[in-house]
Amino acid sequence: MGAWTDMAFILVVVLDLFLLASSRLGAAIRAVALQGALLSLLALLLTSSGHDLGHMLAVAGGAFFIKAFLIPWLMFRAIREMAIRREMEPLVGYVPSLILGGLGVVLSFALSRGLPLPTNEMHPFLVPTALATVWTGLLLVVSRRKAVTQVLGFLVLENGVFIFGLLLTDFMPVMVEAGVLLDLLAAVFVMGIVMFQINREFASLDTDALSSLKD
Amino acid sequence: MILRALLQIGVLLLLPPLLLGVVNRVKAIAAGRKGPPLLQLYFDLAKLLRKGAVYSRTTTWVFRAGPAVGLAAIATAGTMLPVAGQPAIVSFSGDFVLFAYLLALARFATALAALDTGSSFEGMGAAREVSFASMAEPTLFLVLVVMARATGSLSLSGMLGPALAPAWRAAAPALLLSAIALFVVALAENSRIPVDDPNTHLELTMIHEVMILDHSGPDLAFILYGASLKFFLFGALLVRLVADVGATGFWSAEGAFVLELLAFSVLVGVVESFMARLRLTRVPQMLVGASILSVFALVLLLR
Amino acid sequence: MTALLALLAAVVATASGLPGLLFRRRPTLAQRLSAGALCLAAAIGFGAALPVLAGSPPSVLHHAWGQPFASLSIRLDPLSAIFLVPILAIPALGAVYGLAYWPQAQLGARAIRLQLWYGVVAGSMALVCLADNALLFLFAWEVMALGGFFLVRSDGDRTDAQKASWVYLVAAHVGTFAIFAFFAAVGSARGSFDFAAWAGLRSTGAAAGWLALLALVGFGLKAGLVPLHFWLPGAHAAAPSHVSAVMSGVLLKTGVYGLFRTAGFFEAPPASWGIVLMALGAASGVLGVALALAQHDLKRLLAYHSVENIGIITMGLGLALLGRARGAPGLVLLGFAGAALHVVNHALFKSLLFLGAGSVQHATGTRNLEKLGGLARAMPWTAGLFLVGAAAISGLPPLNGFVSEWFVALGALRALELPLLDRASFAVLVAPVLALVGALAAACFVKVQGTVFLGNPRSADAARAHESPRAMLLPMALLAAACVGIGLLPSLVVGPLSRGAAAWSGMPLAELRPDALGALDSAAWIARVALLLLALVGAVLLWRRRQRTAPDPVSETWGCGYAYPTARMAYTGSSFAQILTSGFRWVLFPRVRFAPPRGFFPSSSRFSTEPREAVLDLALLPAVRDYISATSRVRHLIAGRLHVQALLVLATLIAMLAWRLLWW
Amino acid sequence: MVLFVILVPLVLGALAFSWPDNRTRPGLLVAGAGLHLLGILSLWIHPEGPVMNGYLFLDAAGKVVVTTSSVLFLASAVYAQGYLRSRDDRDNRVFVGGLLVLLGAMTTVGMAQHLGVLWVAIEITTLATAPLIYFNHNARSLEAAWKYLLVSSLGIALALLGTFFLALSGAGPDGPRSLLLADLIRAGPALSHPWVRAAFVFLLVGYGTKMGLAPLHSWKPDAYGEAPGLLGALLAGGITNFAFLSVVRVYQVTNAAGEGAFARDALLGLGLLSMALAAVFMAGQRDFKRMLAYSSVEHMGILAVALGLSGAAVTGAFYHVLNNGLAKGVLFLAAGNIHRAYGSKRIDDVRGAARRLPISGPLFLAGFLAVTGTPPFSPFWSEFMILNAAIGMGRYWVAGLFLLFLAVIFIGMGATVLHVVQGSDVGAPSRPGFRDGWLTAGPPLLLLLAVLALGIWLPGPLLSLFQAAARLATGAT
Repeated sequence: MGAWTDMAFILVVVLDLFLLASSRLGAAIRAVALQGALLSLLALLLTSSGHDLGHMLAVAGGAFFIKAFLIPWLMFRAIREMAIRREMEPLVGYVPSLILGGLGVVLSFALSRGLPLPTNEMHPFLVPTALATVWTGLLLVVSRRKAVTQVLGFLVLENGVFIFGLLLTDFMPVMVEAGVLLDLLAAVFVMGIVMFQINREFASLDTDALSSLKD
Repeated sequence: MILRALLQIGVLLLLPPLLLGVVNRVKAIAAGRKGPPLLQLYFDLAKLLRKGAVYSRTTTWVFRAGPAVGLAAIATAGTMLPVAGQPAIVSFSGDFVLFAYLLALARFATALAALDTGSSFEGMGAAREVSFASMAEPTLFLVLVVMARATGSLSLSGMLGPALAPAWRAAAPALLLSAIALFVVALAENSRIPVDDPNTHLELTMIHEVMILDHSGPDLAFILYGASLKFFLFGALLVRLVADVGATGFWSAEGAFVLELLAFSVLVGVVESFMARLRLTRVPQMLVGASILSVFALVLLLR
Repeated sequence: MTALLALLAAVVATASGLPGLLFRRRPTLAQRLSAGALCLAAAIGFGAALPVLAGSPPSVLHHAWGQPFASLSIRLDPLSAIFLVPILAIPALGAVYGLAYWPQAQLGARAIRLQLWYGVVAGSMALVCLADNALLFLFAWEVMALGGFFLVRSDGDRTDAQKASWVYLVAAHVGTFAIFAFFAAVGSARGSFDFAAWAGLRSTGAAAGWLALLALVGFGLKAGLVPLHFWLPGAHAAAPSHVSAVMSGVLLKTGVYGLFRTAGFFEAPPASWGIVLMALGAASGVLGVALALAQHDLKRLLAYHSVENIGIITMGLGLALLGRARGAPGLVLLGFAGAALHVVNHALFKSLLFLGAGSVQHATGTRNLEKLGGLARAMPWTAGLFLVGAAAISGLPPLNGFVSEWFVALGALRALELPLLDRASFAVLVAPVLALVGALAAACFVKVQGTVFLGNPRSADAARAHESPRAMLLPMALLAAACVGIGLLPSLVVGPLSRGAAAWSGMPLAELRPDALGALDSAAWIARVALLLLALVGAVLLWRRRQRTAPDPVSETWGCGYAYPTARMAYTGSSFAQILTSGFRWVLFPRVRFAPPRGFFPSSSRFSTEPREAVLDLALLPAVRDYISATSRVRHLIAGRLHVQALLVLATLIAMLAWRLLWW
Repeated sequence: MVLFVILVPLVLGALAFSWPDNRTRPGLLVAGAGLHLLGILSLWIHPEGPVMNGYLFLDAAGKVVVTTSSVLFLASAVYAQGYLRSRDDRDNRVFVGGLLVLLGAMTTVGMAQHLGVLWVAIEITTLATAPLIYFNHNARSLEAAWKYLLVSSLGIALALLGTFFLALSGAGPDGPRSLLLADLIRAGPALSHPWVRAAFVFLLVGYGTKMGLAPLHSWKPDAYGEAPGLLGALLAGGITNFAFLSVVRVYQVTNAAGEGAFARDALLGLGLLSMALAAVFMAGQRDFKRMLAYSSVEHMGILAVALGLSGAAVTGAFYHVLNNGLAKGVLFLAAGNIHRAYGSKRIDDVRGAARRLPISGPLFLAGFLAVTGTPPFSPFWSEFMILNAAIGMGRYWVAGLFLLFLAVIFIGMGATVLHVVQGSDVGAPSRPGFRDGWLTAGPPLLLLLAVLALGIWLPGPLLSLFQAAARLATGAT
């Protein structure tokens, strides 16, 4: 049981690094989907006897549906409909971003030692994984050129936040939790729509084309 | 008392033309000529006053008023000057400011009258007159300030009165410096050599003379008389400052005063005959030099 | 009671523009009404001010106000009263002048707008002098500045008006910020924003120095002290002439009033402040008149003379401060009297001159000195009245300008009575500086009067000139009469001035009395001499008339043998001033264009000089241009780059984390 | 009534999406705005306690912001009638609906006492705004919307993380284990300090992005530049104010937890930086709508500085929230009219607006004077209060920089505004058929009159409200 949880966490981090390194868009999306799936799994794994199982099942199910299924599907559809080139086209090369990501992982594990967790029953890997994932997401947003990849980065960021949210499942009201998921959905959804529009207005989905607004 | 006042006014009004006569005579002698009679200016004035005047079509009432205002202003200034030991007719604390500004008023009037003719020559003369005067004005003030500091009085009568002798004992160098500065100012203000040549005949080089080219008859008489009066005022100022022989009796003081004035005229005449006129561009330097001199004198007293 | 009257006057003045808006149908009537309202305001204001000047105790009015820290507190003391008189009188006369100069019947909306803002400016100026609460003061102050901005833009299609008004607004706003800070500092130190609570500020220590500096910058900008005068010439030249009269005559004075008030707050200001003010005043006086000498534009020239006169006023204020520092009542009285009286005098003759300039522009359509000339025959009244103003501003007796300058000069000489070896006694140098300024001013106005009104017309426009309508002459005549009146009866003003000095300096009147009596005596003498002068002039002229038998023969001007002198041969204004301007080349930075005659038979050659505003054109504007080009470079780094924008967010986060979080 | 003012706009919004007729649909805006304002007024008259077990409550701080934006929204709604009439070509279903949803979400932000609810509401405002920016359906507006969405989503994600941190800080055995403002403040020092600090940093960056504090402001020029004028007004005078309110909430907790000093320094730094950047970017700005964006950055900076100074300055800050909201309304609506009348917002094309639009042109100028703190307009007073507080507590450098930036901004902004307003408009490009109507020029005029009235007389109740809000924010009793 504990071993599975450790494995899941480690896998999430590995996926972060993979995302930073991967040059193929499709692969990256699948990786994000897999990460989403892992998160919903974690949500279940971390439920101790303390909470009501129904709620956790709902959260995990919702997370799985959105993160592992719906959003990846949207993005694949976007790529297909707009014939986007399948490369990531990084502004920062793979090796440097990989190094930065690794650095982030190390730092987050080191830092989270220092962070005094008020709730002791939580899993030791949780906070560092969350931080590392957030960091990876930010890196992706900043360092990748295409709009799609920036959405990817944003998703990873949201994943990190979600992981962190797992810390609070026991005392955070349901409403907020639902709101979180709903907002993530909405955010990405609107982004998707916007992306279709971008495609209609501009030839490619390259956000560098989105630089006509200057002073 | 009344008599003395009348006498002072008499000296003030009658003596000045003589001084210019003396100057000219000295120059003539120095040049080996016989020269005009000492009273020549009196004759000129009398003649001009009897003549009529010719006016240019360009001119307005300003041109006619100019000489009158000029003369009146200078004469009024004269009432503040202590002629001999006794205080002047008009004397109050700060009167010397009025004295200087009255002379400025005379200049203002004459210069405007000159511009009223619309002639380039007169414009030129007016320009030079006011420019050089505005450089001489601070010097005059500085000299007066020095005297005020030395004598501790703020009225001309006080400055040039009995307090002067002790002041000379106390602060001779400062007073001497300012006397020199005052002499320079006197030459400039009365348009004498080396600043201006009163009897040159080339308009382009004139200052004061060219301003009054268009005046004729009584107007010219007013101007000439005013000029001599001004010469008298500066002379009196200077001689009271430097040569205050502590003569006590009224008549003796009066007499000494007249003699000193004549001596001043002789001095001017000598200077005129043995110096050349400066180039116009050099004149400012001389005037600024004089004011620096007087500033130095003031600093000597203040430090 | 009197305070209430004064407030009423301010309100009436503020509202005076409304008739123009209400009765668009009957423009002439409307404009008459608004001018009448301003005159009424002036009358009420006099009714309030004169008793206070005559010695009745200062009157206070206090009322709560919704705004934080602020209160509607009005206080009318001799100092306020001295300023209130011209501040209400000049706009009234200007409005009468405007009836013919800026008629609503022809200009319509532009005139209506002008009248609205004109009233607002007049009212807010009055309120500035009455305010007894810092925020009320600031409020009125800024409204006044704003109104001035709109007045300068009265014909806003002219680019020079646009530029000038903008520079003016910026200067006013920056100055307000300095005052802003000053008031906030004092107010929070004193815990109250009522001026009543501000008396006796400590004037020692660095803090006091900073406060004084703030006030000096803030009010000096409004007053136009060198080098803060850069906004002034443009604004005053661009505005319509009766507006220029108000701005130059009284709007600047609010800055002086601010300096007075502020200096009044501090108890025993150090001598150094007085020295600084005198130095600034001397610089403003000399440079102002030097810059004026070089101008070709009549109104710009007059504007620079405002700088000069503000310099004279500041010198007087400096003397008074020095007197307070040294406890010398003579300095306080004469310095204050000179400064305050010059405030009034300058308001009188400068407005007179600006109105005259307006008439000239009205008659010829130009302000360029080189195109004017010979107007005295076409418009004798204007010429005569202008001449009075010119003589007055040159400080010549028997006019008012001389009286105030005489006070200042005498005050400077009283510095000699300071104990020996007191450095402050060098303040006596103010006197020769004053002489220099006066002489230069006289030279400058000989030039103006000569080139504008005397000689022959230099252009067809000048030849077509015509006398101004009565509505324009009347205000000028009144102003001229006031100039002569003060010049002939200086004794009248000594009493109010000494009361003002006492109220301002906090010295008991008894302590000032001996010097006041001395000044009174001298003033009486000045009056006698002035009368003597007039009598002599009259006598000479009379004699002249009586001994003239036949009408004088008339001919051409003697051209030294040349029979047909033309206006093109006459001495121009710039050549008239050349000797002096060449002496001040180091401050004028003139732009000289010179095409010398070439060849044996030179065809055409031209020479022209154009004075430049050193501070504005050579320092400020280039600096602004560089700043803009630099910032646009920075802007292009960020604009339009999404990654950079995201990176900024990330960087901020990391920076703040690194700042605090890493070491707890 | 609390729920009423939240639900009415949402319901009407839903109605708008299903409303068939394009011409009559904008009417819903006025209806929603009017009812909303009425509701707020009734809340003024009969204050109500917390509802939904304490999640929603209109406290003093909220009241200031909600009232401001309610007035502003009403003005914009009236303006929208004229505006959308002139844009008949476009389907305004999303626009009207989005605006109403926005109003509902904003009101929720103003009333939320629970940080989770607060965050949700903020997120909704973002989502509702994005399509509105895209109203013009052209490349530029799309780019603007995209940037707005991405940057503010980043911010919002960080804010959520911060909210979690805050929750975690109270998760200790003796902690409140709740995100209710009251509980957190009551717990105060018991909260775990490192987490509170972390939370403050993340929340400040997150909500600061919504506020548009420099250097998180980068979305503003694009969004304000491309969005319709009335949306600009709502962004600059409404949403950003609510973001500031959220920062205030966070500050309340941080301060109660004893981390106030750190928070104040951070706010002061960001605030001054914002004013500085505004000063830098304002100069030589060729596009008058983007210029307004930088002005908004400046004023958010002023608010941050005031909160960072704390003490009396915060009263000024809440006063400034009101003034800035109204003045920004004037500016953006007038700017929108000018933009419509010239078909351009480059100052190279636009000049003589005072001639062509006899109301909107002068309004633009007056709005500029108002927003730069010139009497007799009310921002003068709030800015003076803040400055006075700074000097009163001896922060001379802050005061000096504050004044310096204000001066530079005045110059930079004024040059642009005057260039637009003055002169003659001959030769400037024109779009026939648009001139000042009461529907388009009336609302900004009324807003300006409101600013003027506040500048001349501030009603006592308002002042006491500001003071109460300040006490709330600074935790003073």
